[in-house]
Amino acid sequence: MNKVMFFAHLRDAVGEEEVIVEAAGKTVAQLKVEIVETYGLQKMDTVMTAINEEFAGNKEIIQDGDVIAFIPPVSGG
Amino acid sequence: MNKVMFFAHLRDAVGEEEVIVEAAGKTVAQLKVEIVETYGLQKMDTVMTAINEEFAGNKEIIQDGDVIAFIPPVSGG
Amino acid sequence: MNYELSKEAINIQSVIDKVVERDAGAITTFIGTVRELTHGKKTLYLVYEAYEAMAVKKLAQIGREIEERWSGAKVAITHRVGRLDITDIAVVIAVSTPHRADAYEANRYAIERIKEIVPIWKKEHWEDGEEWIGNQKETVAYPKGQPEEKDLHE
Amino acid sequence: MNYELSKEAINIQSVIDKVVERDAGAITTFIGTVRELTHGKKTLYLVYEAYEAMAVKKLAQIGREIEERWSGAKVAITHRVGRLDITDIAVVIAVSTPHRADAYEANRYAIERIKEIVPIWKKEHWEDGEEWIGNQKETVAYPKGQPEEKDLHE
Repeated sequence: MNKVMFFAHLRDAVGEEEVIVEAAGKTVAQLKVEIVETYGLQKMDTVMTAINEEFAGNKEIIQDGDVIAFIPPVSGG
Repeated sequence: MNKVMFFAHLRDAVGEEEVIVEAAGKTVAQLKVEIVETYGLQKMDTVMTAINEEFAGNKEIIQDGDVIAFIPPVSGG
Repeated sequence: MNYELSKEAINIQSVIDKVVERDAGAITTFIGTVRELTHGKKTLYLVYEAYEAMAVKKLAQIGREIEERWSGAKVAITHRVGRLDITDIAVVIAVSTPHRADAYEANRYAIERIKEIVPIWKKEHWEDGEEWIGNQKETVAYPKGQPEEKDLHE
Repeated sequence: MNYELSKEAINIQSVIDKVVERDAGAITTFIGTVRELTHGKKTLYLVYEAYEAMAVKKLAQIGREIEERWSGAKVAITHRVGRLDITDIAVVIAVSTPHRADAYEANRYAIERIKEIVPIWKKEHWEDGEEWIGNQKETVAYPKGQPEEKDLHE
């Protein structure tokens, strides 16, 4: 099982702070497609991904237990 | 009459914080030569001059009542 | 504790105190405050939200990058989260270095990196609405779903 | 009172407070502290001396130069005089600007100008002696007895 976290406008669009999904073996890109379809999002091209609090590329394969966070363009500072 | 002020190592070399001289009509350069001779200083090439708290060039002519300050290379900050 | 998020007002002096060094002659700080007008639009207040655990890690990564790049540098960063009013302090970055040119450059590097890789978001509230602000640097997005390679690893 | 000499310890926050603006999003500070080691030599303490009236004028001149060059900038500078121990603060420069790049550049400009035109001198005291420090910028001297033309007039 994997926890998937959403932030900022992405959380507003999804309507959830986090969800639990079964993503082991999938790539980040595959999970993104699923999320876009499930929640009717427009696209996630500008959204970065973190696995276990480190940035991860679209090709990275998710392991069981990994915590996934989708990170819209940041605006701190 | 003119007040002439010395600072930092120049004051140590001269042995006075300030002296009163008659410098009206002289250029800054002429006054420097006199000071070097009077106090046995090596040279004043690196020393800036202020007249009435504003920097002044060697060619500037001193007026009666002007306050002259000799300003060695600064080291604030 | 040199890298923190704070729900309370940031005390500038306490951030500076973390980087004071007997052999550092120069300390720069950057203090980001909430501005009333942006592109002529009047902000009422802001809310900052963070992915807290990762944000602290990324602030620490920026500190390490600076210490590698500018010899002898020490860094402390505190970023506010929650609601902020006009002129409130959003972020304080303190950098000490032996020589002053480095203190400016390293500090500038820190704020630019915060705007690239630290998961903190700002929601602006105006009289007629509110919006999450993103892509402040107005660069292109991340077509590969990630920042550049250098950002991936600590 | 944005340009001051101080015989007492400088309160950083009070210098920053002078430049806080509702429309300025960025404040930089430069804090110059007394370093223990310079070129491997151990400083015990320093004494700063100033031509006080002129020094305050020249600090104000630097502020005006910055406000002309960087639109919307606000500047405050306090320089300490008298005896300072290791890690004591010698100078605090605070600059606020609407945009952050300017706040770094304008602040850097201020410290460089202080080292050129403000009549303040530092005497270093070591275990084996003392010396007035000058020509920190290691530029050539002033063969004409003055800084460059631009420095002459406010």
